[in-house]
Amino acid sequence: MPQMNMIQAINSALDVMLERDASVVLMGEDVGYFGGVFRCTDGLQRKYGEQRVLDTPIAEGGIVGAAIGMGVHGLKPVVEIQFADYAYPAFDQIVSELARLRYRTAGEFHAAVTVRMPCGGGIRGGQTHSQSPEGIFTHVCGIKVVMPSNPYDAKGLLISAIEDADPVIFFEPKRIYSGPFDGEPEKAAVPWSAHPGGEVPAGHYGIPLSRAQIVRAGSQVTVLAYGTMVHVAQAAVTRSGVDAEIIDLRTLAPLDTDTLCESVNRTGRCVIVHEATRFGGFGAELSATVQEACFWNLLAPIERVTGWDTPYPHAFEWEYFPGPDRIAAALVRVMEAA
Amino acid sequence: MPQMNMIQAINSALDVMLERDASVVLMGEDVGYFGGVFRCTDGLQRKYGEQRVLDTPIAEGGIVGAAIGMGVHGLKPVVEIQFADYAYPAFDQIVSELARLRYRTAGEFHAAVTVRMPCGGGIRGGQTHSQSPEGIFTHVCGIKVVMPSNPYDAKGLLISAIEDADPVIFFEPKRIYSGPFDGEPEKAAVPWSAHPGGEVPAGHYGIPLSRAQIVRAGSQVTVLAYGTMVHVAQAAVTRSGVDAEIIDLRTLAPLDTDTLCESVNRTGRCVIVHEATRFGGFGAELSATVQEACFWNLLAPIERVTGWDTPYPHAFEWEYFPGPDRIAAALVRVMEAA
Amino acid sequence: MMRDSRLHVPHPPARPGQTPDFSYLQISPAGALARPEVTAAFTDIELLATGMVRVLDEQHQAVGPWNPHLEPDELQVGLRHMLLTRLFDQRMQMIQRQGRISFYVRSLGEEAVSVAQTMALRPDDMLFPSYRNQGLHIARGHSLVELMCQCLSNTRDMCKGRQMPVMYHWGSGNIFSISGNLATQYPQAVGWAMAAALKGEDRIAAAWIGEGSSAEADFHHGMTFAAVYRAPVILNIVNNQWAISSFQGVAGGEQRSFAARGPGYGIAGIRVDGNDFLALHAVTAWAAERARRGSGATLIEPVTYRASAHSTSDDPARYRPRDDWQAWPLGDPIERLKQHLIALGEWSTQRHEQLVAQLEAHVVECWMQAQQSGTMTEGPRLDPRTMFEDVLATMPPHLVRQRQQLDRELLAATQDVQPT
Amino acid sequence: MMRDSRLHVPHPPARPGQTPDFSYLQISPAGALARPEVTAAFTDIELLATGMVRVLDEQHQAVGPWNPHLEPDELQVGLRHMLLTRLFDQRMQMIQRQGRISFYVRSLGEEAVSVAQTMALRPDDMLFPSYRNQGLHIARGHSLVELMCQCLSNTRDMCKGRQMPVMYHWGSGNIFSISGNLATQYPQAVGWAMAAALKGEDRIAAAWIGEGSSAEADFHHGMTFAAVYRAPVILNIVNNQWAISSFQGVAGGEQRSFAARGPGYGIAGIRVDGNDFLALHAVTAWAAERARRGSGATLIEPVTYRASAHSTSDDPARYRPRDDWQAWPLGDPIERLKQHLIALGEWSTQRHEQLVAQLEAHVVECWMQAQQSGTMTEGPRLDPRTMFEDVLATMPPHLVRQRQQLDRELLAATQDVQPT
Ligand SMILES: Cc1ncc(C[n+]2csc(CCOP(=O)(O)OP(=O)(O)O)c2C)c(N)n1
Ligand SMILES: Cc1ncc(C[n+]2csc(CCOP(=O)(O)OP(=O)(O)O)c2C)c(N)n1
Ligand SMILES: [Mg+2]
Ligand SMILES: [Mg+2]
Repeated sequence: MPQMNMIQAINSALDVMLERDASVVLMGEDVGYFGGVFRCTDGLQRKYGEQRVLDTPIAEGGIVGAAIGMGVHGLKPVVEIQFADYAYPAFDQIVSELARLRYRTAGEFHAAVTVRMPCGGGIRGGQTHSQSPEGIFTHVCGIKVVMPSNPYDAKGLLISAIEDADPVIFFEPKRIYSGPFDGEPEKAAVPWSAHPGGEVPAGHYGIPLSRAQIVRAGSQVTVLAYGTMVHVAQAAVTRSGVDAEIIDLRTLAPLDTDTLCESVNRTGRCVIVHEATRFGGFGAELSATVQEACFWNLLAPIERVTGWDTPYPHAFEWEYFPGPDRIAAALVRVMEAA
Repeated sequence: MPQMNMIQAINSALDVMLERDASVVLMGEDVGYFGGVFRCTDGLQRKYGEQRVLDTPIAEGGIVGAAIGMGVHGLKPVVEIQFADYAYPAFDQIVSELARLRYRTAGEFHAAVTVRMPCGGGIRGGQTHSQSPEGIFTHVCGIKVVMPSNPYDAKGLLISAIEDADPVIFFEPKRIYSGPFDGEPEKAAVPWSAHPGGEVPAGHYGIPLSRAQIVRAGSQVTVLAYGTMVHVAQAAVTRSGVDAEIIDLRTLAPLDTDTLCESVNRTGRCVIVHEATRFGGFGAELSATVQEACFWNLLAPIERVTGWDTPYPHAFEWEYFPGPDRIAAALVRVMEAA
Repeated sequence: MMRDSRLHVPHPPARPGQTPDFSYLQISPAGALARPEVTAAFTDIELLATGMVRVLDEQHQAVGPWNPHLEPDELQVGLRHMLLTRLFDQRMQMIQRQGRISFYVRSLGEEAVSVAQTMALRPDDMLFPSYRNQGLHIARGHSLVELMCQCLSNTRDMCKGRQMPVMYHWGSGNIFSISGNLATQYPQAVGWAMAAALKGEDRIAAAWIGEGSSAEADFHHGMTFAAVYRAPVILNIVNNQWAISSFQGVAGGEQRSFAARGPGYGIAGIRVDGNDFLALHAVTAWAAERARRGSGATLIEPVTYRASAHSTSDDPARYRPRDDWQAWPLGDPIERLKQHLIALGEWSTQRHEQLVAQLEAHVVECWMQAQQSGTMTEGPRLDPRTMFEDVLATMPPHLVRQRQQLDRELLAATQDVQPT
Repeated sequence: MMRDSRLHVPHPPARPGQTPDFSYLQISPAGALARPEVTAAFTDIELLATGMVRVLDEQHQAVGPWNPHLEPDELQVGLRHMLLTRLFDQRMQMIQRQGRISFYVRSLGEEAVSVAQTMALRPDDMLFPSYRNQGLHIARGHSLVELMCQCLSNTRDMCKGRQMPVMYHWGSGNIFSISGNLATQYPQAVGWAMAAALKGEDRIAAAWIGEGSSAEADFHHGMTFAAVYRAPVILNIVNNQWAISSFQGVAGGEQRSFAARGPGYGIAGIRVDGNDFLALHAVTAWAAERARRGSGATLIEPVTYRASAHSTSDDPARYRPRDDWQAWPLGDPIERLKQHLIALGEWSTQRHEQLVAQLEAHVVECWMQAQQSGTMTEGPRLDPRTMFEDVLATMPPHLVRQRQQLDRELLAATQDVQPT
């Protein structure tokens, strides 16, 4: 099977969908001739023409607004926001329009727009190229929120997102675009070719949305993670020696509550990991959901391991980043709790 | 002491601050000559001149952006977003600029802007005049988030917000502008004059931010609420016959964790109430925070009683609204749990 | 603290108690402006953006190159639509005052904008209205019963009770949904038009916002995308002088017409008498033809006056002279078209009164019918459980659970016991 | 599914491998445009928005009414600032290539914009730059060491390691902070200017964004507020033809100059040769005087060329001809001012070389000094615990707790044990 990194897998998903469905169009800043600042759309304009792979003005609100209009006219736009940090200018179009159109028209109108955005830190991007704003979008009803952790999932989930009848916010953890990352910046970078998730079929396949995946079976504690943190959590588990079950959420909203809670009811412990700031973050929802469903089986407090409640500082990425040590410490704490 | 409803109390707070501090200016849509669609700025332009009480173009992003520039030049702008539902066009200026300026300049620049916005439903406003988006702002580091539940607090907290060195998002629960509301729309409206919170000193006073208030002492369960829901919770408690302690958060961020957790550690039970949608809402943070701090003392699962995860439907406000029955049911559940 | 302020603040010419003053309004004589080729370069027609295209003169004659030479029966249809719009508004306003609907917005004095512009477009052109464009629906023949049922949030409400009154839509009539958030439809209309061009269709899109809303970001987004991709779209800024309490000067109209924004972006801009049915029709037909020919978008500023309150929640007496509208120099669009038809010998006061009576009866008749499907107080009521539908295409598990909880609550309420 | 698409998509004139072509660029001869009174109505000076104000002619002479008649020493200072900017950029680019800073942005080819415009303003006027305006800091005399320390995120970094390189600010120099989010400084500059007017000051504000950024909402917000309140502000759109990989046509420049947006809003608009130091200085001084006199804002479009890559993360060879800049008709701003001074007899190649050598030495000297405060790899390092400061004015309890947790982590890391 072909080996792909996450950029190639996303490119392949877009390629497959442009090929199969004439109503699919790509739009975004620098996505056309140039192929995207992260190369995710490389070669697609040449292959499908500048009518279907559009370079746009630098106006995120305009991009999403125009995509909604295209969606209303039966197209399936896939737009790229160059960095998740730059989704805010499009926030009104996403929240008030994209997420509400089907509801407010009782199904008469809708726009099946997919909004891709690279997120997360660890690339020396400073406070405006490192954010993980998923917790802002998961609170918005009417949209789905997805974040893959490897190339295979990225392609399958992106294809499902584009084929989905609902709008999807598709977060791409840019730190793992070219290889898995276990949270140790000093270590030599590992390519996706060295990871099973790097084996990606060339053709069309979908991975159902709203299905979490158990990436490591375990009995003592359940670790909930997504995106980059799935790999960091794995390193932390090895380091801690705790027999943890690691669940990769893959889709954040609507959430696969059953898989999560079944696991925590079994293990009796839960550690939630994300890179985003802690206060009011998506980890809070995970904690509340698990607590409500698993209260009587909990042997220890549910812990959240996250970024600090500060912007992502350029000079202190690794002091900010919830690395293996911070996670391992939490694993140890929940095991020792009693 | 003078009797004021919440509109008068807010007007009084703005009046007092315009009087005391020449650097205070008000801006917003229809806030000047007209005095605001909810009359909160009534008479202030006449009194302080159109230089200090400005009618603005309809551009929330422009209003906040301009206010930041004014703040940088030493003014203390108090801006009104006509409805919280319309804060989204200003989202980038609030999140990327207002909340980050002090941090990114290591304190060299900052803008002490207060952003007022009426929120909440129950006024037949439909999906775009009823939202409670506090959960989106509480996740943003670098701003404070306040929501009063009565005229006395509204005035004191607004004065503190304006005097505060940090930007403050000040939510005004519009359903209780003219009187407390216990969640029973059929009942005759009660004026603030019939409520102790309607007694409001004419002059200057502040209520410290980040201090929650116990509005009803109780032993069996702690109810966390804010804004309109404080009153609804009180009705629910009476109805349920449960001896609940009700805490009015008043400031949502930074949160007064100590007061909350001290209470829950005492009562062993916690019910969280808000009008906003449930998934990823501020209640999730409250639940996670309490669970982390009070786990060993919890006698029952922490419950969230909220609006449903749908837009606020015009025709079904009261089926959507987390009324006394929904809350009382939760109180009964946590008491019966074991 | 401060020296004398040097900040400029725009003012309306008259406040309550003062005499109305519209001397600020620049009005070209009827017939004065040339009508260029629809393919003309925007640079060659910039005068259209600051002048005012007018066809009906003081003697109610249609004059000048912009005269669309419509058939009398077309004019009569237009008159009928405008009248129906006004009578519908009157009735719904009354119904709101009676507390039978929660809210209403009239278009009094602006009826020509929606009606004439819609009539100048093809039925399959896609319209993106604001909340003051009920005339679009009426001109396209949307049943008043449907509109009333939406306002009633009743069992026949196209929005299933989810939107405030007047937030209509009409899929089969090619009229888009109205958003509570101002101006969002601008880039959406441009995107729709881009899709039409992409598909090689010759359908076009048209969008309407108020002059106040033109300050929102989405105005800029719509204009930029329309200019860059030469989208087949007509973007309208209805300048009715007021945005709730704020005068058009506060929106940026003090120094410059709104139509003049067009040439600034490289888009044709036309300022037009918004109470002149013929001028509106001609200008819109011109812009539509321009768009279909691939010459790109046009920004049209119909200049009119918001004669009514902003909405039923508003009291204009607080911020403008009561008799403002009486002094409005561009008159009443219905009266002007009526007088034109009479001058043509194609209409009479008597026929007019008959028509009014007939349409009033029709409105009442529709209201009777609409109530059959329920009002806020009596008759059938929408099932609250539908509130969980259409959040997503298929209902996710957490909403199914929440609906079940509501079921229990509703059951408990009828049995008056505590749900659990 | 589709018939042939009719959607227009703008193109740059030349892509990699093709010969550069700037025939699209409209250039007025030096001295051709009139210089109106600073209080002129914007409507009377619309030609300035589509023509191009130029002072330096082909013979390096300063000609025409816009000649600012600067003293030779002023010109020499300007030359010096531009040279220093370029040499600073060169050095920092090299340093980034060596992996000693994470990122850098050069202003190669555009040095005149920041330098000439800043020199035409007063030191207490407030500047709101983009990331390509390092010349502002240099023209106001901000120490290179400070700028370098910011790029190094070291112990002397004005941003305490919180921002990427080049995101400078200078409170005492009246230069605002640079945001990662494009164009946000536009309405902020207008708000600052409104505050100045409100206080009765005669200080003004100036803001810079790129032509690509002008598509963002905040461009519209800035323009609208500037127009409505006649704010004493200069709003610049630096049209350097490229926004990363996208050509200025994609930003809306295909049909119309960006300066022409000004008159559309009722604001004076001036298009100026962005590589002509004298023209830039004259135009900016004119706009500043206009603002101070209370005649409102001016939108200036300096037309220049982004000769360098967008940033150290970019490779322009992927999307434009390698030799594009060599073909750029407006030349190199430094070379042009140098030749002008030589033509005046106030400069020589020899003095120029001496100056270059001296400035290069100065840059190296500053770099040595900057490194004393630490680099990414060696020397002192900022205390990570400072990362919790300045989120709010006083550190809230939850951040104090998080800092304590970091303390434990750092301690554990040194002792290589598990923190708890
Ligand atoms: C984003 C947003 N901000 C504010 C409002 C509140 N609002 C509703 S209508 C209105 C005035 C609009 O005036 P204009 O655009 O001139 O339209 P008109 O009412 O005159 O037809 C305002 C401020 C809103 N609905 N959405
Ligand atoms: C809101 C936002 N969207 C996108 C970006 C990514 N970005 C950074 S610079 C740039 C191009 C800007 O081009 P231009 O405005 O012409 O300035 P120039 O680089 O030419 O000086 C883009 C798209 C950003 N920083 N912020
Ligand atoms: Mg209006
Ligand atoms: Mg540029």
